[in-house]
Amino acid sequence: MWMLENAFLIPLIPAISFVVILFFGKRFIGADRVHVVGITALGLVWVLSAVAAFQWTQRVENPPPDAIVQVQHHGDDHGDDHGDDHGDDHGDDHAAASGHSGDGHGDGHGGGHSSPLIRPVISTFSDWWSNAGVTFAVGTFVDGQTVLLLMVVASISLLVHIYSTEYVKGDRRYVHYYAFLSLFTAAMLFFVMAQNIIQLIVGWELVGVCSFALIGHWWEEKPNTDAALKAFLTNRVGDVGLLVGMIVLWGTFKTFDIDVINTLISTNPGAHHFALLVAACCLMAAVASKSGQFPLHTWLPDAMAGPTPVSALIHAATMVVAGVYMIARLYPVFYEGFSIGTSSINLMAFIGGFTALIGAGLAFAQWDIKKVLAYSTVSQLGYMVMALGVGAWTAAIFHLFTHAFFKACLFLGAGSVSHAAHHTFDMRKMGGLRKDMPHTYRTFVISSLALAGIFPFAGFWSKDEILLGSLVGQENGYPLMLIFGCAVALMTAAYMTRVIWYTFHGEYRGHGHPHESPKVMTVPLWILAGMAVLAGAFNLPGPVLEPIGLEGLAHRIQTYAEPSVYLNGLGLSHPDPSLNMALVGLALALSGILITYLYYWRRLGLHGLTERNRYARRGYTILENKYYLDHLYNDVVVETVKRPLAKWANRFNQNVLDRTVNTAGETARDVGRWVYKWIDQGAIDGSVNAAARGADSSGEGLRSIQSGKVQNYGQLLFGAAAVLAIVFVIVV
Amino acid sequence: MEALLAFSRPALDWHALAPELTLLAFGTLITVVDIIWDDRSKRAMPTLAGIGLLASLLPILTLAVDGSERTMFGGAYVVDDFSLVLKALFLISGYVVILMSVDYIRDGDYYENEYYTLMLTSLLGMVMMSSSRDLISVFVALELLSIPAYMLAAWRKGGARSNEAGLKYYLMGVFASAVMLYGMSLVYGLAGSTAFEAIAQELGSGESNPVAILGILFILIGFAFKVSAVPFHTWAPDTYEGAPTPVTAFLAVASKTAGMVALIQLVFVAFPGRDDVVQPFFWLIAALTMTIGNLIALRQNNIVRLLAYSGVAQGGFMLVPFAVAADAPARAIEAVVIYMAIYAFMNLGAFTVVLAVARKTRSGEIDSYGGLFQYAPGLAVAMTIFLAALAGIPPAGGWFAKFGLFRALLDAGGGWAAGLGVVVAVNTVIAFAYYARILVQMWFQSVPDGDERPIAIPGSLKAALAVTIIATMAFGVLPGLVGHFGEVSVLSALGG
Amino acid sequence: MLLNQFLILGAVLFSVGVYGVLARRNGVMVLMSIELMLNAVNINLVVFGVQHGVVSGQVFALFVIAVAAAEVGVGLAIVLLLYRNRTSIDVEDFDLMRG
Amino acid sequence: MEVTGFDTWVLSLAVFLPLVGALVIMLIPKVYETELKLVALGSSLVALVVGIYIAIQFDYGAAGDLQFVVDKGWIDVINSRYIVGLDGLSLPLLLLSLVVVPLCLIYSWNHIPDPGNPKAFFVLLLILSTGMNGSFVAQDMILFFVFFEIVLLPMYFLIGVWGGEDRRYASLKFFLYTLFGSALMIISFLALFFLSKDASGELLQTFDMRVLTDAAGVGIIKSTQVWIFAGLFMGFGIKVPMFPFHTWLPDAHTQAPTVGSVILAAVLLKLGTYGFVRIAIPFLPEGAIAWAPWIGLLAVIGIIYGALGCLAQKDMKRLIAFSSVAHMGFVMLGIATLTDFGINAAVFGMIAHGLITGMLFFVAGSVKERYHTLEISRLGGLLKSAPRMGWILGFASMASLGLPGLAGFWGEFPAILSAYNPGAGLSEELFRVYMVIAAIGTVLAAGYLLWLYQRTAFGEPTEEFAGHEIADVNRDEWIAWTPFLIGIVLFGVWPNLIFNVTDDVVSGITASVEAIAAGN
Repeated sequence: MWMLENAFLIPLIPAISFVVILFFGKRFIGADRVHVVGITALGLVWVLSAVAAFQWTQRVENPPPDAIVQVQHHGDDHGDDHGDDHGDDHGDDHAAASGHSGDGHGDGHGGGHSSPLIRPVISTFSDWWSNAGVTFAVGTFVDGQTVLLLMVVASISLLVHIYSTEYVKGDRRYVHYYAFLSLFTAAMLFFVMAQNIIQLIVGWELVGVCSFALIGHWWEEKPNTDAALKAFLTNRVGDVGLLVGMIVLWGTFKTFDIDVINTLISTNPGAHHFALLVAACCLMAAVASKSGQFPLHTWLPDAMAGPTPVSALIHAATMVVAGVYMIARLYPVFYEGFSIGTSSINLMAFIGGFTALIGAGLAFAQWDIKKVLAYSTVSQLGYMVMALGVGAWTAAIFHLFTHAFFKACLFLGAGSVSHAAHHTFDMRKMGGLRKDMPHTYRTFVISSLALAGIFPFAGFWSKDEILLGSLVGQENGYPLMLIFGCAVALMTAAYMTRVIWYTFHGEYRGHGHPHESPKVMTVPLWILAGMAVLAGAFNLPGPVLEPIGLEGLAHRIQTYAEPSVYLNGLGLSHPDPSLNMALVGLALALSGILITYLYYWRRLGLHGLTERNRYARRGYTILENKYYLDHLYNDVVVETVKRPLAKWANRFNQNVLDRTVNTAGETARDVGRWVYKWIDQGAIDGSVNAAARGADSSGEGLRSIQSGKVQNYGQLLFGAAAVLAIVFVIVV
Repeated sequence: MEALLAFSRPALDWHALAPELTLLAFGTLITVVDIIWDDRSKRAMPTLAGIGLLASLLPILTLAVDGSERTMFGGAYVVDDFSLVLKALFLISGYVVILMSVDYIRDGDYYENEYYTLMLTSLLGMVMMSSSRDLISVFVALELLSIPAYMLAAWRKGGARSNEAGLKYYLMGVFASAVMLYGMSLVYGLAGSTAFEAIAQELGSGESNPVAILGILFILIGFAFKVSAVPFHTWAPDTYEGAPTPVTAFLAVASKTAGMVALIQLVFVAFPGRDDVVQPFFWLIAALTMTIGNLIALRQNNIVRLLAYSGVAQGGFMLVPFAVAADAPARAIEAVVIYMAIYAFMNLGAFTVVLAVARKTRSGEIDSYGGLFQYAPGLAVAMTIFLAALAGIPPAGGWFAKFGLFRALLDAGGGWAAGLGVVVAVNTVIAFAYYARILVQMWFQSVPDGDERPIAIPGSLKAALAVTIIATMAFGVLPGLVGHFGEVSVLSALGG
Repeated sequence: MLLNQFLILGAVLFSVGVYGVLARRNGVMVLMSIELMLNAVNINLVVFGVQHGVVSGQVFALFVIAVAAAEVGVGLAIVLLLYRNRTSIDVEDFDLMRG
Repeated sequence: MEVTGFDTWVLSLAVFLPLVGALVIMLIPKVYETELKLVALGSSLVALVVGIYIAIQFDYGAAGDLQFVVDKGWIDVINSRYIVGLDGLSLPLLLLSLVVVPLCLIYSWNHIPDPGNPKAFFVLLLILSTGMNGSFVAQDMILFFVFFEIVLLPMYFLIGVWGGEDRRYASLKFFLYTLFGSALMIISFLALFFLSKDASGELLQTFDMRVLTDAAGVGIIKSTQVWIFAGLFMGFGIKVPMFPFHTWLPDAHTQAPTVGSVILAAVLLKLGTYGFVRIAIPFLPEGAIAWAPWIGLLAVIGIIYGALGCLAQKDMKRLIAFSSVAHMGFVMLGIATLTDFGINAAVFGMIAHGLITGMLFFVAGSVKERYHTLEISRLGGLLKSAPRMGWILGFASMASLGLPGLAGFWGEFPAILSAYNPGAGLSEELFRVYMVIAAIGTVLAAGYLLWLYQRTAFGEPTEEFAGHEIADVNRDEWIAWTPFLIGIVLFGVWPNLIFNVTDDVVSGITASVEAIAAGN
């Protein structure tokens, strides 16, 4: 278990590599060879993460005695762990917790395979800061969820590092680019293993800064810097929620320790419901900004101004899921706050679902391939949030896991495409690239299928669990969420097909001669594509595996990653796998593809998708007399899907949300000018100066007493004397 | 005839009178010497006068060491620590003034010997004033210090301004003293005696008597004129501007201090019971004096005139403790004495710098100080110290003087006192506004006429500067020095 | 004795003197008026002295007379000086310095 | 800890060494420029060494108690004594001021602003340094007052002589504001002197801060406390500066020479907040409780208001100056909550603001020196023309907007946090509203700083300066700046370096306040 206790090494390595690259990169290593440092560091990180992941599985499989929370002696055990943190009311902890955990097992993942409650590995290092004699430690918090994210971040970051050596070769700021990749990785890893909510905030902000720096990587062009600023400021808005929410948590539990907070809630559900509701709402704002949820998502598409690998790493796979991760990490807060267990609709689920919907809709309206993918990311993140909103914790994390891979693959694919097609991302300037760049094409298609959720690709399994989760819910299901989910499933398949059509099919509409990217770019693509196929295997439902007698391997993510030690206390239940739901989901995805296919390939496509080259030939003929085909199929698809939803969503998005964000800034500045001009310089400063002038002029006036005529002086003297005399004689 | 011979000489304590007698002796000596060898003696005169002042300091020291309180002429003339402290103060400031005068008078080829004689006589009056505890002796001392001052003010007999200064000072002076005398006559009429103790007993007793109030007011007004308190200040700016600068310094410091001394004795010894009149009167006068003095000073362009108004305002500060004379007598006296001591040095210092600068620029305009820091950094720094002191900014001495005021006010406590405290605070700020105008000229501006020749400062002025700077800084850093004198003077003045 | 009458006389004299000082423009006349004021004071002092039966009042009066003589001497000197320089003894004319 | 031998006068040494240096320089003729510069730097460095010695000898276990105490007679007449000593509250601030001055000397080594005259410039800086050091160690109110005032004139001349176009107005404004404040402050000091009683009801009649801290205002009735506190509030609040007394600050900062602004931001403003923590609150707990809501209100107004002011600025330096108003708003909010979190955060905020804003002013000064303008619209592309300076500006901006991991965060976050439940029975609802407003302030902070950065550093240089060769950071600047940068990172990464030192003192203060609050 050494690795789990010393997990701090994992973020430390990239941090060091950041320093090395930034300060010694140019001079000692050579501007064009700094990537060596970064890649080596990430390799190390990957290995360590793998070790950590393995050790965690060991811990779950045959836990050391001190790791187990005996369901029966639930309360007492916690009593020992957390000292006086919640020394009171063990009794009802005991009852409630054990009861819940009981039925948690009952309907738990099919095979009734019960896992003991494993406590996370928490190691604290130094007194970070202190107050009122209490010192607050900095430390690491490692459990299944952590190691899962460690693996995701390490793998994708590593691949992106490799991919970038080609993609940003010869860039004017190659050194800074790699420095910030390292810094970002460090920050992200620091974030995922945060032991207390302060660390969460720190990591949260640091990744934000890295994203700012990398979006604005080419800061000579104003649009890039605008995008960077927009991203940062939008996130700052969310951070208000983050700060306040965390403060409310602190105020309620008087501790920053995540483990303690979670335990306190799970051992005594229902207490401080209101405080938790406030906290959850505030934190939701933070999630909305960081994970691109409605209505703070508008920065994400602009963020595509950054280099494509960055988009793949930060704005698809890792940073943007920080919000989701935080919800999962502090799940008891949200579970109690939004009373997910009992409601059938709640803020988080709705925001998630709605975001998924508009995201998917907007994806139709884009011509920029990266923006399509960006909106797709928004939509998928919405999925995850929705999943968490309906209580499907595992589904959300599972989807996070799979999505990371295929979305990264898609982005890198897009990058590879633009690399070939003269650095454009406009799909109208592409087309027919599949011949010129087969590897990119295949990997792209695979990941698209995964994203669309086609059996047996990874996305299928995770999306299925989400739909299932919203169908079953906890005490009662989430019908609206189910509808949203299904609609999104259909639309996702549809717009991805559209992208594939415009990018790879038809004939090349750009200029120059496109070419396949070199191996250093395609190999990562293939690895990711592979994961896009296999990632689903990590949480296969029991029934699927029974035939091959591997049911022992079912629900690995649920088994390893889910922090049952907290969730059981909440009485979180897991739905039984349902074949029908899976079929419905699959059907939706397929029909989505089908409709789009019809839209672009004409009805002949109805015969099936197997023989590609024929439809390709059809494709040319279609393009010749495109007009009436459009006219024909507009009635079918566009009128039903694109116009109403996408156009409306797009208009709303651009004219309302986006403008609000931008004008907010402008108005702030105008207000500033006004206040400065009138209040500050006018009223406050003015009054002071006026007083000064008043003193001056009164001095001038008083000088007239000094007429220079001695007799006036005498009159003044005697007059004053007389007046004083009279006054005093009368008064005194 | 019998009656004439029946005169028996009252017992004289020669030791106690030694300072006065020494001054007198040197005054006459100067005249005699002048008569004997007139022109050849000119050079010796200032030296002689200086020696005279220092010589008369000696008996003061011995008396201080001896420390016993000596009373003469039926309590009309008292020599106690209080009077000793102030005598010393008068003599020292007189000495500094003489240092300032030497070259000024000589270069202006005015009469020298008479100048010093008059200076010494006037000082004699002040020295007597600090011992007088009787209406008559106070009156005599007052006139003894005033009449020579009238002549000194008009010293530049060729200069129209100087004459005018003399005239205004004279007319207002005698008018004021006439008013004062009328008040004295009324008070005497009620008390039946001229001795302060007797007056205190008669008037001290509660019920208010219009005649008494009239008398007290008129007396106080007479001295309010001396300390140029608003609205009895009108003579001061004109006289200060017109009179020779050393004389101005002398008036602004010594004669004002003398007036304060008289006021202290009147308020604390003669009218201790009449706080119903005294406190409101001084509250009003002090507030008026500070504020109006400062406000008018804001608009001055002639530095002497500016210092004149600043002096008026400073006088207002000194009057503040009288407003709590009855509520916190000890602190009040202490505050006034301390203020006078510090004020003497910082103001004399400022005038010394003015003299020195005028030797080069030949102008009293503030603008003529432009760029002083470039060609005469020493003088600029000195002036900065004095102005800082006048504005009451540590570590220059003035802060402790102001501190004394606040201390007295808050010791008395109560809304009125606190209110006056705020008035003081506001005035401190206004005051700095015009002191800053000089600083700005000296430090921030460039020389108006590009000539940056350094200023040649004669030795005597250097000496004067040295004394004043050292004193000002010492009082600021170790206020205990001056604080001690304040303390001892309190004990005796309150008959403790 | 007729204390009040004497006091009233003193007061009247004093007032006349004040009027003279404030109203007359001839420097010499102003000096005379001041003398009037001082003599009003003297009357008061003497009367009070008699009334109280103590001598100090009259002594005070003597001092006042002596000092007044000195004052007038100085005063006349200054007026003469001004007359020599300005050929005028009208106190209204002397306002070189003001403000 | 009993003080012996050398330790009895180390503090006085640290305070007065610069003054000695100044006196020595006065004796050196102008022409020996290098010599007098060396003397100046030497004296300030020796003082710094003494400071480091103090920091080493300091007994961190007893950070709550005064150490190195010296208690000698000074003005017996008014029973005021020369008492110096430092505890966990004074130590960081003393070190800050000891560090800043030599760095400023180094920075201005080769570029004394017009009209030159290094002699006077350095003398003033050294006198200033004595005043600042003294204020942080003085334990007698009169002594404190004297040191507090000593800094005025040098700063007045620094602004007035070496300042910008509008320097006369700015310097006078600075001076009059502060003078007024301190006049009222001294009145309050005296009121404390005359009214303070000890537990047994005896009148104390002392200026000794230790005694008055123990007395904690018992025996002064509430209404009186409120009035006295008002006086102190004027004295310190103007210095901080708090809205609406802040208007002297932007002018002073904008007009002052670079090092003037740096010292002003890094140390002088702290005198005010230090006064609140050291004097106003412990001496007058009830007054503090009565005033806290208003202080909090002014603080949050200051936060928002300063930010809005920043957004309106066209001049880089003036923008930074206004940001000070906002940052000190956070500090004052922390103080107003009367909680350990708040006051600790406030002290931390003082240090952090000192380093960060000082750094920003340094950069602004160097930019001015190179471009001869600070008009934001005319700047641009700093990252291109002087990359390192651009980076430092970016770094400082990030620190200034309270980025976690850098010093600024630890001044802001705990302050906001403390407002969630304020101490001494203050209204929670009210302060929670303050909390939210303050949190919103952080957004605006990000706004104006990033806009500043975008307009000055990003993009291509304006054609006005396109051709010019803009020199990058030079040696002197590196020497002067590196400690600031290190400090910003160090304290950001390991805040306990400061919290640990200040906590004991602060706990003591809040404990007494709580006790009073519980009493009635």
